[in-house]
Amino acid sequence: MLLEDQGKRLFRAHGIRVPEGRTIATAEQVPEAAGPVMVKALIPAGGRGKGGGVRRASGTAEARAAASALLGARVSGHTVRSVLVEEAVTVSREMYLSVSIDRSLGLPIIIASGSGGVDIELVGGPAFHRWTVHPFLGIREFHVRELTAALKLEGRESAVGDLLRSLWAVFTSLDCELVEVNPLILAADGELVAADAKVVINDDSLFRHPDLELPEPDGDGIEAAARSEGIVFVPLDGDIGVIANGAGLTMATMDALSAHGGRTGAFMDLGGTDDPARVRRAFELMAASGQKVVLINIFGAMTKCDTVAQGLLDALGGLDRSPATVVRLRGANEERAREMLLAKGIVAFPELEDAVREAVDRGAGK
Amino acid sequence: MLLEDQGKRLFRAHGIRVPEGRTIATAEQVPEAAGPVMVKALIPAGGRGKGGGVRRASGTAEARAAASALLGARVSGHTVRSVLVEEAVTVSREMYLSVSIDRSLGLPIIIASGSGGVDIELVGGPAFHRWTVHPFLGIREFHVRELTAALKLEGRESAVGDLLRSLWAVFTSLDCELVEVNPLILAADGELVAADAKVVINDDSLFRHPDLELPEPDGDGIEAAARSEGIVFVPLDGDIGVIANGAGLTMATMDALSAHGGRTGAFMDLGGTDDPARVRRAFELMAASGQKVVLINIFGAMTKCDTVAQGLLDALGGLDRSPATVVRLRGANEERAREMLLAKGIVAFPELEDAVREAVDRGAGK
Amino acid sequence: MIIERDTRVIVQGITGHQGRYHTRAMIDFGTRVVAGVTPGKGGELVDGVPVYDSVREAADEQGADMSVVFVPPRGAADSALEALDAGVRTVVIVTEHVPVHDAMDVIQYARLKRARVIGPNCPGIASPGRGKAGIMPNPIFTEGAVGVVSRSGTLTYEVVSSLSRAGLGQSTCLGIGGDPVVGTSFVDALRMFEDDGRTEKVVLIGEIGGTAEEEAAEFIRQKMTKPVVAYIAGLTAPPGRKMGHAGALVHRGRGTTRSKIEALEAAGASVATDPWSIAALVARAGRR
Amino acid sequence: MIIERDTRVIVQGITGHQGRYHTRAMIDFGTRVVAGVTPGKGGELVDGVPVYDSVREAADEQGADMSVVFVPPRGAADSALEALDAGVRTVVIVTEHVPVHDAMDVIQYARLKRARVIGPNCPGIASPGRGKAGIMPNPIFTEGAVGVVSRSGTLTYEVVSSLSRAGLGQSTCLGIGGDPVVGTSFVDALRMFEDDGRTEKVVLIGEIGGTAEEEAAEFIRQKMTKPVVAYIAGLTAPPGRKMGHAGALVHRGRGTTRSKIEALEAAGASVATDPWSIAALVARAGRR
Repeated sequence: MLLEDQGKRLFRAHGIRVPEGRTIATAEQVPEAAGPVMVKALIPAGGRGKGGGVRRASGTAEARAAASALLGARVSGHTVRSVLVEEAVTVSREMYLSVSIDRSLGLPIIIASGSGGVDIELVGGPAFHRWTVHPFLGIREFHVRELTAALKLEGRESAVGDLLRSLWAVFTSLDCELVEVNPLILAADGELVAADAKVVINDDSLFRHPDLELPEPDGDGIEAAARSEGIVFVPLDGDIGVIANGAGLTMATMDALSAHGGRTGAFMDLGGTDDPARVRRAFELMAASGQKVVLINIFGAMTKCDTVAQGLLDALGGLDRSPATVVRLRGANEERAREMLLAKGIVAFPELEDAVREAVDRGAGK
Repeated sequence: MLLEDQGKRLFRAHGIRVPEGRTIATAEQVPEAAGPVMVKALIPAGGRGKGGGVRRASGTAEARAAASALLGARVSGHTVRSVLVEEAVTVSREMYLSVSIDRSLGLPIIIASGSGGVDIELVGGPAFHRWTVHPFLGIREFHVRELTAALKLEGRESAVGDLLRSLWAVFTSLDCELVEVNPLILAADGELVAADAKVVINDDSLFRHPDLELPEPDGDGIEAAARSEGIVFVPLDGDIGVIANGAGLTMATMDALSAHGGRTGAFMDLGGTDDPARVRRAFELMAASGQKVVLINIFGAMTKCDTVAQGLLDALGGLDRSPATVVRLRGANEERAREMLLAKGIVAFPELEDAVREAVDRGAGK
Repeated sequence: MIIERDTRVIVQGITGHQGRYHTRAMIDFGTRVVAGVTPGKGGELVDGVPVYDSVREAADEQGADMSVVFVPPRGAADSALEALDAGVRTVVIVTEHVPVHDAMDVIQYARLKRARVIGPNCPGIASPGRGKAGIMPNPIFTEGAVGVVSRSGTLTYEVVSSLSRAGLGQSTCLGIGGDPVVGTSFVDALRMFEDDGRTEKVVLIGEIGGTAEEEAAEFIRQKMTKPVVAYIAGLTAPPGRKMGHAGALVHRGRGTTRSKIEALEAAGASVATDPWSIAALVARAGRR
Repeated sequence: MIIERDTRVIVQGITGHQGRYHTRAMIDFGTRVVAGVTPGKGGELVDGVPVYDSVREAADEQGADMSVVFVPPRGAADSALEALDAGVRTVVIVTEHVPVHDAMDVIQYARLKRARVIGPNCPGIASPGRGKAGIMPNPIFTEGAVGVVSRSGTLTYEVVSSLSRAGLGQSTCLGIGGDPVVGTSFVDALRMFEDDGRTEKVVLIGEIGGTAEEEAAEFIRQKMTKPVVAYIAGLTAPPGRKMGHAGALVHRGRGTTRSKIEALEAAGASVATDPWSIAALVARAGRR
């Protein structure tokens, strides 16, 4: 997800009107304001308004105070490193407009509402109009006509058309999952202004956009280190770290822990690998995250059980202190892996149920 | 169809290499040539080579002589008003490449051949490779790979890709029916050069390209006058002018004349009209084209028979001399039309067969 | 076939001159015209038919199985796409001079939506006693068992009219259009006629240009059991000139009348030499 | 279902590490792997399978009903489009991290070509005793009458493996992929299992994110006569975080495990609370 100021620069480059504004990193940088301004925390997350991340200031002094309060604060789980100070547009009416992807249909979808102040959780509800846009056709005149009517902007068809085509150009040229304008403002001067810009770019498409500077992901060092190795690590609030291969299997393991009274402390999807060094690194990261117990649940396919066993043994050999480790293995080279582990005193369970019970028992300190 | 120099300017604007050249209207304008040049008649027609419209000159003097010979001459049925003088590229190999529309499939099609000197009449024969390109997908990497192999240009995939994408851009952005490069030259310096450029733009799309200057159609004043009224007029070499409404009906009438020993002197498709003034104008144009007999065959639908009768009577009333006129009417308001004509001494036949026989008899001077 | 008594037809461009005229004629023919669409004219009535601003609204409120497009060339493709997008199953594009790249887009989008396009530049379809979507003149038709398919307009009326005079009524008459790229081909039409319980014999009216008639001949040879009478216009048309229809063009030696007639005769169709001999050949044609 | 003994399978990206490994495994499974494609490697052999420079060549020379794509993300969509363009009827995209806009293009082009895409980011399909297109491990399967469909990879192997240990063989196991937009949905798979003569019971393995399971529940309620046992992973996954799969994301309160389980139970499916209880539920499940 892009920060709002990045999104707005993109919008402006595509001919969409956005409020005049400046991005600043310290309260001293707040520019002199002639009139009321908005001071907005630049974080890669929605729901900032509810989280107190958007403030209105009547002049320069108020704006400085707001910037000061926001900079360095935590908003919606993110540390605010910069804020956007921009003109407060005189609003005639607020609307909602977005282009995203409808998963069920597998098609881009325009969602729009002519009434402002909508609760974003209700997108898709009766106050919203929806049109799929076929990727092979793009925006056509009939979409523009229908959107103009839905937004009750009769007579402004040409402005609506320009806006919609620009949003579509952003959506397709940047491989977006979401381009959202909330609110879209009909300004007192009769123009359409994008008062916010939420642009979510599809992670898998970033190779096509090497020049795009994405905001540093928040989150601790372990998450970032895991990400750099292509391993998915999600910290949770329990004490049993789960390492498994495959998203579904990892979640199923967490669910099973929970069903048996355990609490997962971290999700780690090892993915597919035939490299013991990678397994070792994964285990080291999990160990460093301070779990009481680590439950390893591997179903061997491309990833062989013995590869995992070797990586695990390498990791354990190199660690001074390691969490209690419960291993469950199934699949390719399962027997060999079990023998390797047993030689070092580790019992690998064949049944997930048994491993889960063992991990819960260990977590509970039994 | 664009003239070659227009096509080449388009190509150049899309990044396709074409020989350096200059368009001239008098032999004096032939530029000083350092080496051999090509002198090419600029006419909106193919087959110029066979018609003597393309000449090679070893230097300036020869080029002047060639330009002099071509300017004002008739080539492939067109008067040469300008010629293109351009560098003669040193050829390593000649190839063929085009993008057009396959009528049966209703899809764009790439046609290519790696061997030069191909007879264009054989396009589609075994020496040619063909790929449909879906308009919703456009050119993809797999097309480029396959075309590179077909043209035996292994190792030049990037140049082939650039060329193909550029031709596709011309084809789609200008609503073309045909974009043809024949020959496409692998120059001695290893680059791909479009030695010719044949660009045929879809007539029905010209409203989208108001800036495009199309070559004046050749043909006499009547053809042009008819065209400006939205009437299709095609001069033929017989003596019976056929006016009918609808392309199929007009052709069927011509065929029937021929089958009964007549010779059609002009094809005129009146199209649909409910305006007697337009009918009058059509008849006047036909009369002016010097036909011995005019056969009018109208099936009344949107175009009513009485509208046609009125237009015809208006025309006849205003002409000093008019060709023998045979009328056949069917359809809407047929009775009323027949009465109107009969009142002026004109018999309108109900059956096409009778009208055709009458026209043939009149044409033969019986 | 394609249009039945209960087919809900909408008219796009209903408030124009042509739209109004043919809406009246379609209603007179017995067609269930349920709505019209003209952006900005929503709320009006044309001959008692409610007008909407968009196909989506028309379809939501009245249902829309089929649309007839009378919108001028600049907007014709957009209108057809709008109809397809709103779920209309058959779109008849009457409009002449639709850009050929637009036609390709519309036809391919229809393919994607599993819908049918007839035209562009076509007179549409008429099934006497059931309904009509397009511009064919009502009086020429009588109910019967002859299926007619044609690339032409008035020539078709001529032939249908002579069939009716000869007592040979029609099951369905389908004008596929005179453009080089059309949504429904001769082969598509022949396949439907072959499967249609109401059709006993088929008349095919072709013309020079393209290879649609040759493909039709191949289909007749391989699949048709019902007799086919054909007529091909353009024997005397000069090569290299467009004869009124954009599609009627002999180009690089392909698409001549001669090749079409030969293919059709070889496939077992009776080929008429004059339009006025078609009815007699149809009357004589037996089951093959 | 989808793959049979005589299905001619080609492998795109056959000369890569994954391609070679799984070509061998597919052949061992009994699959008719007739050709491989890697541009520039035409003429080579991989495990006796001839390699071509393009799908068109491979299809011309060996026939190609189905393709398995192992090409990296940058080229995966192009390879899939190449296969569809060459007339391949089913394209299995194993590749992970395919850009979602590319996936939409490929799936829509398949729709246009009346072809099927499975994936992207999927383990493919295996029909024990007939053939396999993808990366599922051979040893877990036994021939039988349980159809398995899943968004997951290893979790599916886990379940199939436990079914086999319990003596419950499989008719077909289909991994539809973990991405938000995939070519074959749960509903598509359920429809095929319902119509498949070899399948008696169905196991559906879902996870958080999206509404594919809710739509599956609706289909089960309305159309399925065969018993369905379901399992949904992700009950304890935190909202707003992508859990490994791009599609496994609870967003704006939609796509929770709870809503999926409730929908499936209301539709009459048995829902397992642990992966290890699935086999027992399948054994007990009767015809509804």
